[in-house]
Amino acid sequence: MPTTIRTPKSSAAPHAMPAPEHLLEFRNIRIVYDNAIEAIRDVSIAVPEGGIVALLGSNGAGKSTLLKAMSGILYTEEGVVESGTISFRNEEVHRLAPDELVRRGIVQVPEGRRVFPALTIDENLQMGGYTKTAAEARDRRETVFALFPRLFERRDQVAGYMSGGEQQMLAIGRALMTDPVLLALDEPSLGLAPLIIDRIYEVIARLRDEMKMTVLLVEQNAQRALDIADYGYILETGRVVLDGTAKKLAANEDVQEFYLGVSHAGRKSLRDVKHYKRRKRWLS
Amino acid sequence: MRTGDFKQTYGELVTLIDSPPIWLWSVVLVAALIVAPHVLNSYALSFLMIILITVVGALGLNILTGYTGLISLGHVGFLVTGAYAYAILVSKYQMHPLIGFLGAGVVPALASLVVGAPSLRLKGLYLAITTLAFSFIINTLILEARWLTNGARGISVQRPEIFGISFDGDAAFTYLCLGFAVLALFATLNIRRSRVGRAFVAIRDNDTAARVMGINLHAYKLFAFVTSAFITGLSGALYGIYLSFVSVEGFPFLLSIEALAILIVGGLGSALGAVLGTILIVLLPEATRMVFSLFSAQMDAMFTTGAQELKSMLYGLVIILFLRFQPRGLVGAWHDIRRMWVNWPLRY
Amino acid sequence: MMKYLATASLLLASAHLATGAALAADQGITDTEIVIGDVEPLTGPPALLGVAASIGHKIAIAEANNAGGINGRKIKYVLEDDGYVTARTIQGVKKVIDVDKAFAMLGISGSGQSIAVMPVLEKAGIPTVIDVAPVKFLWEPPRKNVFVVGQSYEEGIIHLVNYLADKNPGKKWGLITQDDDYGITVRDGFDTVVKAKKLNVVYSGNYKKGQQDFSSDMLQLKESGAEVFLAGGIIGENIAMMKELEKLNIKPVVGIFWPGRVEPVLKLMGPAGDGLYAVDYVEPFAGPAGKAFLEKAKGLLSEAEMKGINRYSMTGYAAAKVLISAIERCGKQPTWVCTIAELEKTKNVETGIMAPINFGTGVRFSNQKLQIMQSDFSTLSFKPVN
Amino acid sequence: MQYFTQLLISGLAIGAIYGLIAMGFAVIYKSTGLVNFAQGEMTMITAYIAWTISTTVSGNVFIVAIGAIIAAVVLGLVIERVVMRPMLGEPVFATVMVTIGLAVILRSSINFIWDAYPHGLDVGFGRTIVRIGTIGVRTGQIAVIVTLLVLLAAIWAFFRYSKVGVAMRAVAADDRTALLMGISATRVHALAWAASSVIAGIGGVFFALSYDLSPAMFQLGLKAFPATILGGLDAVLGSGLGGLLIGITENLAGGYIGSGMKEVAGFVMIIVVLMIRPFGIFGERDIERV
Repeated sequence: MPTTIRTPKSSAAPHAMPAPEHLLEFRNIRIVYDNAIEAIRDVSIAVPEGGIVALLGSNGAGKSTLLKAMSGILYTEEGVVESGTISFRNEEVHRLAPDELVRRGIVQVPEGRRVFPALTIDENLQMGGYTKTAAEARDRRETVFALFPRLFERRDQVAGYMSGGEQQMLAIGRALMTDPVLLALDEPSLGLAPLIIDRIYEVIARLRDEMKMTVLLVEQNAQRALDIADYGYILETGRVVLDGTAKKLAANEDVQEFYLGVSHAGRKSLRDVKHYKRRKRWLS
Repeated sequence: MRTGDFKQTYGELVTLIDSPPIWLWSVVLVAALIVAPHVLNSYALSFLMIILITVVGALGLNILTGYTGLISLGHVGFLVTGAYAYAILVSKYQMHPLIGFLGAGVVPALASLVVGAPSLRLKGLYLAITTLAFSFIINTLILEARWLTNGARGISVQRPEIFGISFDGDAAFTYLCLGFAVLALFATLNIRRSRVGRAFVAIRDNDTAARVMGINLHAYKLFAFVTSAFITGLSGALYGIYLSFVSVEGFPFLLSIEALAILIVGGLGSALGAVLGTILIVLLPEATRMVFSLFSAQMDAMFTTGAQELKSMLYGLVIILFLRFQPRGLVGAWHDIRRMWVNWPLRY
Repeated sequence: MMKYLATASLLLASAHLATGAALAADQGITDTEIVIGDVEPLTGPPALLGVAASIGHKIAIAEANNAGGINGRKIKYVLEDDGYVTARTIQGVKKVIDVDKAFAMLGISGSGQSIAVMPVLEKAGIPTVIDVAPVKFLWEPPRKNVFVVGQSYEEGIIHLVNYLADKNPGKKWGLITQDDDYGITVRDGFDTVVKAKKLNVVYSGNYKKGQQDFSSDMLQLKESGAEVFLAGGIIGENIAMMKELEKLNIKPVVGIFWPGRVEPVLKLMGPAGDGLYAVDYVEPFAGPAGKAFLEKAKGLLSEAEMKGINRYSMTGYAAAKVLISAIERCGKQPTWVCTIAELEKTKNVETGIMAPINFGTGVRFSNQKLQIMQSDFSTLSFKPVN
Repeated sequence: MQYFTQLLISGLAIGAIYGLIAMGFAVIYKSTGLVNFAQGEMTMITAYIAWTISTTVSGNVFIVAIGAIIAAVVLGLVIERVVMRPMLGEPVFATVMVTIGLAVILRSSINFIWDAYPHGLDVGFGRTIVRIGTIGVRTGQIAVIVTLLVLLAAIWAFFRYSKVGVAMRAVAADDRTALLMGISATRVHALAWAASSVIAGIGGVFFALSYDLSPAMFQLGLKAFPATILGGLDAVLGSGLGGLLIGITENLAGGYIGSGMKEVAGFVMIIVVLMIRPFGIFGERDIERV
């Protein structure tokens, strides 16, 4: 028997007012691209302070769209928050400019790392500290170099020639330069070797534990994410279909089947499963 | 209930005209164009002629820039070569006008092989600058080759007579332009829906991927240049006949820019866009003139000698505002209207 | 063949219709008004000549209107801008004829533009007096309804070169021209005299329209050792050349041509522009005739318009004068046929700013008398020399 | 040799003007990814404003220079704010087209505000001829070459060492990621437009000093754009050098081949160079993602 987890977030009716301890909250968000394509439909997600929240789902589920909305760069792709709100420390922030969001402590490490390839590592970090004063930036740089000694060794090299793992470290380090309260990571494990992924996840854990940072983690690699996260949401075609503590999600049969790659006996065919899932969604 | 276009076969997808209403409207439009020369005065008719001639050129550029994504800043070079080819063959060597038109297509097409060659290596604006350079070099060659082109003196061109039909009158000449415009439209529409046209678009959208898919980039890029130059050259010949006088002066560099403006204002990569863009850009000065004449008396009193420049400024302003509110061009506007119509009252 | 006949007869019929209409009452004329149309470059750099010419037309028209109009009819002046683009000139002329129903036309843009509108004008049959760009093509062969006031570039340059050649015998010559029809005409005129007088030409340059830097050209001129130099530029080009010569420290005898003979040029050339020879068929503004012209204009124009006056205002004024007097001579009911006939009979029409103007049977070109003038930097003006 | 030197110096002088305007193109391209087709027109406007200041306020060279720079900054900022910023996020083609519309307006404003007559900019400096042997150079020509070199060095240092300069490079490389780092793209764009307007404006003022002001001056843009391409669209310093190269080529071609070849020589050289380096002499080859 699969455990049925109720997902009030995906119901049409707005649910109860948020608990104040939530650092970031998406409330009944609907996002439309190009005036024509609905990418996110009525999604509500809460990120409590000091924890790691994982956003899981397959390609095209809308995870990155949510992050872009949070960072205020949706407009660069003709996307618009049609309804709903995003609040940060109980303040509406979804109409703020990206640099204002960074100043408030929200920063995102983009998918595919996106280091500035022609800039040196030092210059890349300098860009991360763009909103900071020179003295603040110097302090932050020390912290980052302490976290990633490798970056210090290669600080005068051009970022484009580094390996994928090093680039990911640089991307995270660059984001840390902004002195964030909330760090959002978009697919940090994408295209990296397992050993490197271990190293990255170690750092993420240290950020939470030692620096008390809140982390919003977007992953396709559900196994990794649920290992480290406190809470998780599963997105499918622009809606939240499941949410719960990381432990509960990891134990969920559907999640195991579709996201963790654990096979279960008794399932007849893919169609059965789909049908089942769809029914569950309507009922919940 | 109608639920948008639903195509079941590939054939349906590539048919030129897929619905009876479009057939009907096309017929109405053609009929209107046939009647027009007999109803309009020669001033209004001159706009119709210019529109038809420009449509041919815009469609030519559309193949290169719209379909294949190769930006040309020197299309006036093909226009002027076409005009000179026609003028030299027909006015200087007394050849048959049809041979003249053939030459007006073939000569620029040959020239385009030379210009197209850099396109095999260059991209974007780097290619655009070589086409620009080409148009300047062509002008110099024409001016230098006095024995052939009369140099800066230019060549007078008569309206042609083909198979006993004289195209001397404005109405008759309009029909000739109409004929060429319709031919050019069908030609480009057919190219677009052919294998070649799909290859062009693939090159535009991602040439590396296109190459991986097995599209011979060199051959198709050159082919795009050749067809584009051929059609543009025909437009040049018609333009030369319209001007009755072919000279380098009559084909200023700004025509290249205007041609790009037509495509962008119309909607890049669409034959319909090229047509709509032409109509807008050709009529815009006239429209601004009309707006201007409403206030003309006061303005003349206010600014006297500088007043005329206001008209040009208005023209520039309209282009800016248009792109601000309709960046995808007239075709984009057209699709929005259609979508609103089909989906109403829903938004999507 | 049948179709051809049909078209031909249609054309004939319409021609008949047109002439028939002309006999009754021509367009552009009411009991109180008579419309005169004009197409000029009024925007962009060529506005320098287009605006000036239209101002000349305005002066003559205002003068006539102040005197009660043409036999009681006030002249309405319709002016269109072509931006110096040939296609727009054609459209402008069509608009003035078809929409504004002009009775007659003046001016008409540059040489290339006027040549291109000839078929339109001829077909319409509207009486036209051209003044801006007198080129041979406009009167050879003579067209029934098109008259040209002025002098050809070719004759002008011949006159200038002859003068300079007589004054500077045995010297070495240099010439630079623009690579357009204007430049070629200048070159042709020059070559005529070179052949006749066996001049020793040591430098012959040719620049692209729009060129702004003449350092290499003038350096070549210097190297060639030319002592008499014909600067075939228009305005900015001549200024750049003079400044370059100053830099290179040479001072040949310099001749310029009337399109560039506008007074502000002298100021820009600085002392280097002193003593230039120029040829023209209108009076210099510094002379008594020129001063009288400015005096007359002052009463009829706004301040801004006064600033736009240059030699093209004089040619424009003269052409308008000729046209107005021809219409006037037609009496109470002027027609195109009569106006054209009267234009042909133009004899010794005085404008005060150029020699009396004459046309004749089959003569559509007024062939104005030329004069040589020399620039004077201290007064920034051109003065006649004889 | 003297003949050659004289050609070379004249070529450098006009080339420096092309180079300054070309750098204007490159600055905007580098930070916004746009080609500003109104560059020549903006240059012209700045030169006309400088002339107006010299005739109405004071002919003092410093007052004119400062006034012109302020005017150029304001012009650049106003254009960015009023015309370009609303186009943010729209297709590049449409945005570039907007600059063409802008060019039409600016070009017309010359005859509207001023007139079609040529004017000379007289600031009591630049006209004097210095003679070295038989070679004559105007002080203005020396000044423009020096200015170009100084600006090249200053811009190099700016992009290399200043935070804002590095940010401009970052925005050019990946504007979305730059946004995520809190770099305000709009501010960087505004800065780029102002800087481009000033750099090109300096070129325009020097042109007015050495030659004259006329409504045809916008054509300088048409000469400088190829210089930008030659140097590399995204290479600001390369564009400056590209301008010098075109100026020299034109003059040598005009001096040795024939005057008719002058204007064409530059274009021929561009084609040849692009055949060898398809992204300009100093431009960066973009790495294609497959």
